[in-house]
Formats: sequence, C-alpha cells, structure tokens
Amino acid sequence: MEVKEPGRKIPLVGSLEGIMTVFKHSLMKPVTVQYPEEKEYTPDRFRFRIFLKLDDCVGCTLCEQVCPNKSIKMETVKRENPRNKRMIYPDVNFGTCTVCRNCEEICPTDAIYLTHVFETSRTKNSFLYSPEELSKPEDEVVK
Amino acid sequence: MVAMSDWVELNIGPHHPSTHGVLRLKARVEGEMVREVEPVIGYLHRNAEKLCENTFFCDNIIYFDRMDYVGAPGMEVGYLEAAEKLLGVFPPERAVWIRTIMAELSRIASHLIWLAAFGLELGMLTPFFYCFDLRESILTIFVEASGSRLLTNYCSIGGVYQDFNEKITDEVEKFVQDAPKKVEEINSLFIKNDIFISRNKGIGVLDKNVAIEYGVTGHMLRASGVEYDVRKAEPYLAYSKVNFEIPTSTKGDNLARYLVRIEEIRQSIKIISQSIKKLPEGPFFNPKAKKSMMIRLRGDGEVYARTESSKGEFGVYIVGDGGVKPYRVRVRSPSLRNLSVMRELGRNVMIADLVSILGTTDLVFGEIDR
Amino acid sequence: MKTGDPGILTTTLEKALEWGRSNSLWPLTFGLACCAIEMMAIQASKVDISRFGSEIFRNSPRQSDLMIVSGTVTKKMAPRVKRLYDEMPYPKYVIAMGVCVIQGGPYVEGYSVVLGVDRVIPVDVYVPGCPPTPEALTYGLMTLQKKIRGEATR
Amino acid sequence: MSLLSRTYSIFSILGYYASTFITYLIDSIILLLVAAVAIILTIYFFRKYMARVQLRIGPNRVGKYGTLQLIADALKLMGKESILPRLRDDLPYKVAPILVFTGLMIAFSLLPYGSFFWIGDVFISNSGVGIILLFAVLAIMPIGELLAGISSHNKYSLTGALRSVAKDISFEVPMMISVLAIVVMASARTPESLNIASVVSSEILPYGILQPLGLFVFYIGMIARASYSPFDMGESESELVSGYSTEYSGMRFGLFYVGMFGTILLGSFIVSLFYLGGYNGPYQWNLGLIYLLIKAVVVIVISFTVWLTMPRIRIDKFVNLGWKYLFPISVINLILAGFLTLYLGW
Amino acid sequence: MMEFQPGEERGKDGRRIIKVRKEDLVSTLSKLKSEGYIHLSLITGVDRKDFIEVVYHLHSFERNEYISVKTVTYNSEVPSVTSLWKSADWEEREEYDLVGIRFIGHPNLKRLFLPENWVGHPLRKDYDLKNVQYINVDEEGEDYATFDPGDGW
Repeated sequence: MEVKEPGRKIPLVGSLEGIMTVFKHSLMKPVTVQYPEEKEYTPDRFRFRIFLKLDDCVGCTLCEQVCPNKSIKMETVKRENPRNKRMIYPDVNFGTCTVCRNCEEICPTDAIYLTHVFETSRTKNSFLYSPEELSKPEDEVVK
Repeated sequence: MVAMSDWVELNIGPHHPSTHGVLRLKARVEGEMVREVEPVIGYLHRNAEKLCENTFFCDNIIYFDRMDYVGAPGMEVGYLEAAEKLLGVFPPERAVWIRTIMAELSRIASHLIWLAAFGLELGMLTPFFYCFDLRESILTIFVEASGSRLLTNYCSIGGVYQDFNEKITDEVEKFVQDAPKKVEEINSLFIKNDIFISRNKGIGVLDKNVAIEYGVTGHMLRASGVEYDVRKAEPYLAYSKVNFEIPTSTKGDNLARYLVRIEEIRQSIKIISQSIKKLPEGPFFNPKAKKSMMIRLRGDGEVYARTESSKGEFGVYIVGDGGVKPYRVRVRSPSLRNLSVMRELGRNVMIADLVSILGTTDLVFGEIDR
Repeated sequence: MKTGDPGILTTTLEKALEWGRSNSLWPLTFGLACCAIEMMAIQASKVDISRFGSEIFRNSPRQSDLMIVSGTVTKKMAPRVKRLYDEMPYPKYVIAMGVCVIQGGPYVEGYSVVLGVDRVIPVDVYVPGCPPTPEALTYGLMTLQKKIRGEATR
Repeated sequence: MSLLSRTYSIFSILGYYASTFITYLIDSIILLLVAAVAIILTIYFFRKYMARVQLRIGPNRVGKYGTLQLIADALKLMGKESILPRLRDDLPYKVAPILVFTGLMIAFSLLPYGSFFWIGDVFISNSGVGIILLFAVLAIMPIGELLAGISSHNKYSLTGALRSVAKDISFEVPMMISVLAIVVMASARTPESLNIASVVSSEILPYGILQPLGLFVFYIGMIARASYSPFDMGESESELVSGYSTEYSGMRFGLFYVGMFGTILLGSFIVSLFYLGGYNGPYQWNLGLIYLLIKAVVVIVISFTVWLTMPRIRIDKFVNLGWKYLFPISVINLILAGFLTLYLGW
Repeated sequence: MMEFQPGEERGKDGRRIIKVRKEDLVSTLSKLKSEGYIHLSLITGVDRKDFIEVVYHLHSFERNEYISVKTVTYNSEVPSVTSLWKSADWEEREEYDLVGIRFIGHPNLKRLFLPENWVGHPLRKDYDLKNVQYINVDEEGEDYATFDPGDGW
C-alpha cells in the first residue's frame, strides 16, 4: 500500500487551521491530576515496593535464585517461626531492585509481595531493607 | 590558522537536546552546511548481552525490556519468539492473542514518543503534549495489565504473567474507539502545516539500494520502496490471522518516512480492534513454565527469530548449551543499522536538516548500544 | 552586630532565596535511557511538573538548577555527566532517578555501568524504581524542595 | 493634560532645567517599573496560556494560582552564580545582555499609550521623528545578540549569532517598507507624519484594514524580531542548544529571557498602534490605554498560539521568504498605499 | 572437540544452515548475494572456548526466506565482508569490540562501543568481570580506558 503525499493547497490555510486547533484546546478542561492532593486511582496490579510477611516465609531461597540481579539476599533473623526452621529471610536492596515481580511470581507461600507504595525517595543512598524493615510500612522505616 | 579554517568540527552530543539520548555526532561544518557526519555511539553500552549469559531464561526478559524502552512489550515478544523455540515451551492460544495486542499497543506508544520528539525537534511545542496525552491511555492499559507503566515485564516464557480481565478489554476497546480521532488531530497539526512540509519534503532522500546495502529495515526501508515487514514476511504471533496492510512509499525522504509511520499507527489500531474481538477463552500460560519451574527450563541448540519491532527488524539469536542459562545471546538491533546510514544521509545537508533527518530515523539508544 | 550572628536581615534574605530556589527548579534536559521517557512524562499533561515551578526545561547546563540523572550512567558517559555537572552554576541540585543511577540497577553485575552516579557527582535526592512512576519522581522533587528549605526528614 | 505635564507642574518651582530633568527622570523610572511589571505579567500569562493549550494547569503552588512564580524565578536567578567562560571576550560578553535590555526599555519609552482617566495622555517622549527613532532603537537589540554569540567562544553561540544576523537583514527591509506605507498614508492627513502619536490619531480606519498586506509583512517582521517560533533560528533549542545565550547563566541570562518576552509585548503594542487603531476606540473619553491594552492582549494571544503551533523554518528558506516574497509584497503594498492616498484620498 | 565439517544442515526451526571453511566464506556469501540474499541481517560471533564460531544470517526479499552461513576460526581471524555489504562495517566492528574477532580486510577496524585501549573482549568466556576498568576523557575529548579510577571518580 502506497502512502499518499498531501496535495498542493493554498498556502497558510492549513497552518491557520492548526493554530485554530491549538487554540481550541485552551478552552478544554486540563487533564492534570494534581498529585500530592488528588491521588489517581491505582490499579490492583500496580507494583512497586516489596513487602514481606515474616510469618509466611519458609526460607526456601527461591526468590534469591530468581532475582535477576541478586537484589535479594538471604539473611538470618532470630525469630520464632515453626515454618521457617533455618531462620533465613530475604532482604531486599531497593537500590538495585527492578520491580520485576519474579519473586512474587515464584514464591510458594505468597510471603513476598509487591504493593502500591511508591513514595520511597530519600536523601541518603541507603536502600538495603532488612527482613523486619520489609514487613513495616514505608513511613516507619528510618534510615 | 590552517588552510581548512572554514571547516569547523562541531561536536553534537552526547548531551544534546535533539539526539534522542546519548548519541555523539562528529560533524564537519562549513557555515550552515554539514559536510560530513560520523556518529559515535557506545554511551549507553550496558552489557546486556553479557548479563544475559549469567541469568535464567525467564529473567532475561528484563534486559530486553530495557532495550527498546519506549515499546517494551514488543521487545519481550521478540525475545520470547526465540527463547520459546529454543526451550520448546509454547504459549497457549489466548496468550498469543494477548501478546499480539500488547505488541501493537507498544508499537503505537513508541510511534507516539517518536512523533512527540520529532515535533519538538522541529520546534513545535504543543503536539508533544497531545501525543503524551494519547500515550497515557496506552500506559493505563499497561498498568492495568502488568502493573508497570513503561518496562512491563508482562510476557513470560510460555504465556503471560497475568490474564486480561474484563476491565482491560474494556479499556482496549475504548482506546480503539478514541484513538483514531486523536491521531488524525495530531497528524493535522503536522501535515497541514506549510513549514512542516517545506522542512521535510525532499530532505534526506534515502536510495533503495543504499538502504539495502546498509541493512536498513523498518519504516526507513519501507519509505524507500521495499515492502518488507516481518509481520507479513514471516508471520509470528497471530499476525497471519488478522487483516492489515504494509504502508510503503517510493520517495524515500523525510516526509515519506513520516507518512509511513502515521499509516503504521492506523494499521496497528486496526490490528488491535480485530484482535480484541477474536480474543479466545482459555488458559493464559503454559503450566510447564510456572512457579518454581520458571528457573528449571533448559535449552539446547541455536535459534534465530525475527520480529518486527517498532523500529524495524528485531532479531534475537540464542545459543543454548543445555543449561538453565543461555550460552550466547545476540541481538540484531534495527536502530543501529538505521543509524549507520546517517553517514550517507548526513552529507551536504544543513544543520537544521540534520536534526530533522535524525528525527525521522527514530533512534533508541537502549537498543543501539545494549 | 556580632560576627557569627547571621542577623535578622541576612536570615530573611536567606529564607527568601531558599524559597525562590525551591520553587523555581529548572531542570536540565538530560535524558540518558529508559527513565528519560518517564522524565518527559512528568512534563506532560497528566502530571505536569510546572505546577512546582519546574516548567522550563533548559537545554543549556548554564541556565539550569536541577539535573535529573535519568537512566543508566555508563563508564563512557560518566566523565561527560561530571562535565555537565561542572558546567552548571551554583546552587545546583541532582536527583538520581531510577535504580541504575542509585546503585547500578539491573546492570549491577556488568562491566560497563557505573554503580551509582554518586561516585561521580554529589546527589541530593535518590528516587528508586525502575523506572519510578512520574508520581514517585514528583515526590522526589518535593523531597528536594523540602531539603532546600531545610525541612527534609528522610 | 498628560503625565509629563502633571509631573512637570509639581516640580516647576525648581526652575526650567531642574524640573525638566526631574520630570523625565521620574517618568522614566515609572515607565521602567510599569514595563517590568508588564513583562512579568506577560511571562506569567504565557506560562498559564501555554499550560492551558497543552491541557495542563501551569504554575499554581506559589501564591494564589502561582502568581508569585515569577518572583521566585527572579529571586533564584539573582542568587545564582554567574559563570564567566574562560575564553570569553570580556567587554562584549558583559555588555551584550545589558544592551538587549536597554534597547528594549528605550523602545518602550518612545511609544504613546493613549489617555487614561485623570492622568491624561501617557507618554514619555513625543518626538517628531518617533518612527525613525523607534526602529533605530529596535536595531540595537540584534547587536546585543550578535555580541553575545561572538564573545562566548562557543560554536553553537557563534552559529546562533550568525543566524540572527542573517535573519535580521532579511526581514528588516520589508518591515521598514511596510511602515513607510503607513507614513505615506498618514502624510495626507497630518503634517507630522513621522510622529507616532499623530499618525495614530489621524487615522479614520485602522491601517490594518486599509493595508492587510502591510499588516501581514509587519507582523511577520515583529515575530522575527522577537525571535520565537517559527522564526527562532537564532536560539533554536533542538539544533543549537540555546543559540547565542548558551553560555549565559544567572541574571545575565535572565536579561535575555526578559528581553525576549519584552520584545513580544513591545511588538504587540507596535502592531496594535500602527495597524489596529491603537488607542482609538468607540468612546473617546480617556479610555485610550484600555483600548490599547485590549488590542495588545489579543495580538499577544495570537502570537503565543503561533509560537506554540508552528515548527521552525530553516534559515535559508527564511532568507528566501524575506527577499522573494515579503519584499515584493511590501513594495506592492507601498504602491497600493500611494495609490489610495493620491487618487482616493483615504 | 567436535570436528568441523563443511556442508548443509537444517536448524532447530527448520532453516538452512550452510557450513563453510573460512577460506570459502567470501565466495559463498557473494554467490548467495547474487542468488538474491541481499539483506545481511546479522553477524554473530560465538566464543566456543576452543574456537570461535561466526554466523551470518541472510535474507532474500524475493524468495522471502532466510538462511544462515556458519564458519569457524581457531585464531580469531575471519575475512571481512565489508566489500559485499556496507552494513557489515559496523557489525564487524561490534563483533571485534565484544568478541574479539579480527576481520581481515576491514577498512576501519576500531572498537565500536568501548574505548580503543579497553583490555579484553567482554563477550569472551574467559573475560574477567572482577577486573574493573574505568573510562576517562583526555584533553582532546577522546576516551581511554584505565584501571586506575583517578580524577573525577
């Protein structure tokens, strides 16, 4: 299929039409969602920060294996949990985590999961979250 | 002062507003005329091919996402075409159709980014915002489906990670209804403008034989008169079951490339509207590649698969040695070939034309440098 | 007035300057990779960074206050990033956008990626995510505004 | 009564020379402040209008509806380090932004602004050769741009400056010829045909209706003078980074920035004075300034819409346009104007 | 070690693979080019530890099919095909850069992505990732690689 070039027209008319189109938009309603005040609806599947349910984790290390860039490392935490005899839990380095969701996908007990929390920026380069910090809300994590 | 003093060597980039990222052009300039251009690349060389060798087959998708980052699902499809053949794990019918829709949506998203950036390069400030506004509705579908706006990581080996639900199909149908009108409106801002035509008609003419010599593919080859589209030449996914046309032109100039691209957007919308009607029921993944099986897939042999990404023929060559990780991954990046022809196109043009030629070439550096 | 005591006038002036700086951060048009697309998206209609006064994306480093390092910094690009940073006039601020810039991100095990742009230039605010959504980047910008006014808590 | 004579009457006890000096000084300062505020409002209006056109909101965090945004910008620019490139040509580098700004301000002082309620006629200078003076002053600004480009020792700046010069010489001749047509027409009715105020006052119909071609050429000339899209080759952002102002930072850049918007404001004043009837309106009781402002705002809105819509024209195409189209059009316009004046007595 | 035999076979996805000795490479490719395989899709170098395999993927627009040509080299030297396709120019430079195949007869065999004095070829299997190299810029704006972080890092 051959594309057609526009034919010859009277000069300036097309440009004026464009100017009118642009001017027309100034009368429309802006589409901006004013972020800090009004929050846009976030879909269910939207993924950002990783959370961990300490009670559900069985320490199977599958998430450590599947993580593409080794952001997840297993760490020993002294904690009573009958399902996790070896007492190893994942910690996540958010400085390298690409939010690819493979850990959530592979987790057999759904202990590690991704949430909607995205307000994680900070002024220090310290993003290594220990298992306890992973199970806390973002505001309570002090670095 | 040497005798060649009226030749100035102008270094455009690596940080320059019109180079779409980190391209450096060494240009020999004589007044306003560019006599010679030598592109220097590698400023975004992120060693993806090396990293792919050290990662599981299922994890490599994230590196392919980050290659053509403006149209990530299209890249995933390209990788999975090769990887699934190598591993022998094939997606069910529904996943194939879902992937087709995602790939076409990503093609539109990529083209819209190009249109926005091209407008900015020519000095049009406003179409940028209308393009991004339209693109936002595609990204809404992406978030709804995969949970991420840009780098979706949606397709997995043997299917897709999450199914299309009622809401997503509604969104897609709404997009198919709304988009053509908006595309025409944006198009009219460009194509009706006299200055736009004068900036692009007859500029940067790429001869058919030169294009083939340099291995140029995609819209640049089609605008030069070769009707080559992998979707037709070697149908993958569900492209053999949908009805669409390949836009071509014989002019080979900037305007032809622009028109081909706009027509591609229209055709993609057509494909999506057909696919969403034909979307079959059924499973959306192959149970062979789910949960902990993800990291146990083994592949042997070698496969070269080509797909039509938004920039051109995107090929992935995977060599496996029977392990859980690929032995060698090699990517044919279309933009690299499209860029290499700049040496021909950038001869004896004006600086302003150099910018508009670069604009229609549509480069993405994640894919060129990898 | 004793030395060491900034005095009421100086403090007020300083406060006014801080207020001006924090509300008029002109970013440099500096896109490197994937995150640049999301950086363009915060300019666009949906999020609209101009509400915070960061409307004017300047192309010349001489005229910008804020450098949003958006996307992977490779070793080949790092000297250029540093040079661009040096070309900016004081006071200048840097936002590290995306995990590639923070600690290397998905390319952390490779050979040609700088593992964190803070090895090359000082960074004020880190915005993790791959890529951060425009809202997350807006939050990062608000954090930077707070930091300039001396109110940052995190 | 006018603003000048009112001020003069206050200081008249000091004797002729002293009071004249003080009068002009005070009026100039008033004008400077008013013009600065007007330019700031123009920038604010541009940002808001641009936002609305692009379906955005625009600055709204600082002050009510973001009204203090420009104050914040100005404060920031003042507090910024001003980098001096090492290989600069010192004097021209420092003089250039001041030259642009001063030229702009002098040009503002040469225009008549009509009458405003009890103040009376608002003007600073009522020269008999105002038109010549105005365009002479307008020709200062490109010199500033040229100096800025050449002295920065930057290839982009240099190319930008050369483009500016090429642009200037190709549109100024047609622009001046189309102004000449107005002078020709005005000379039939007023003895002082080079005085802007008398040219404006003497018109029956706005000159834009009598000379649409002249309006077209002049408006294009004003766009090119203010150098925004489609004629922003001098600082074309996607090609030459920022053109001649690439190396400037801090308040020096601020002067260029203000200069650009000031030229748009000035241009719309000039267009509405010369072609759209200026401060003439249906009711003549002291509303001249308001009429002028309304017309100027309409022209500004049109200019901004053109800016936001049009792509940049290529420099050689623009030189072509100037000499092959605008120049003949303006000559035809001049002949038509002479014809109308001589034979029809309009 | 597998013995390399010239000949023809079918790949995993059913395409033709022609295996040639590297002396016959240019003549085979130019014959294929005259048969209509005018589109050079990809040049790949695969480091098989003992030898390096170089694979050429060609496509024919008229016949609408693609074909791959395979050759091996034991001293990492392969004749260049830049005389047949101009697109081979950058591809060969890229393979030289990353895999370290020296293409004999290439007009401008320089590294494409990495600076000229980068030590090692990253896609070789014996490339040591722990040996970190840095890149700096000299006074003329050219890059050079160094093991010493030095100024600015």
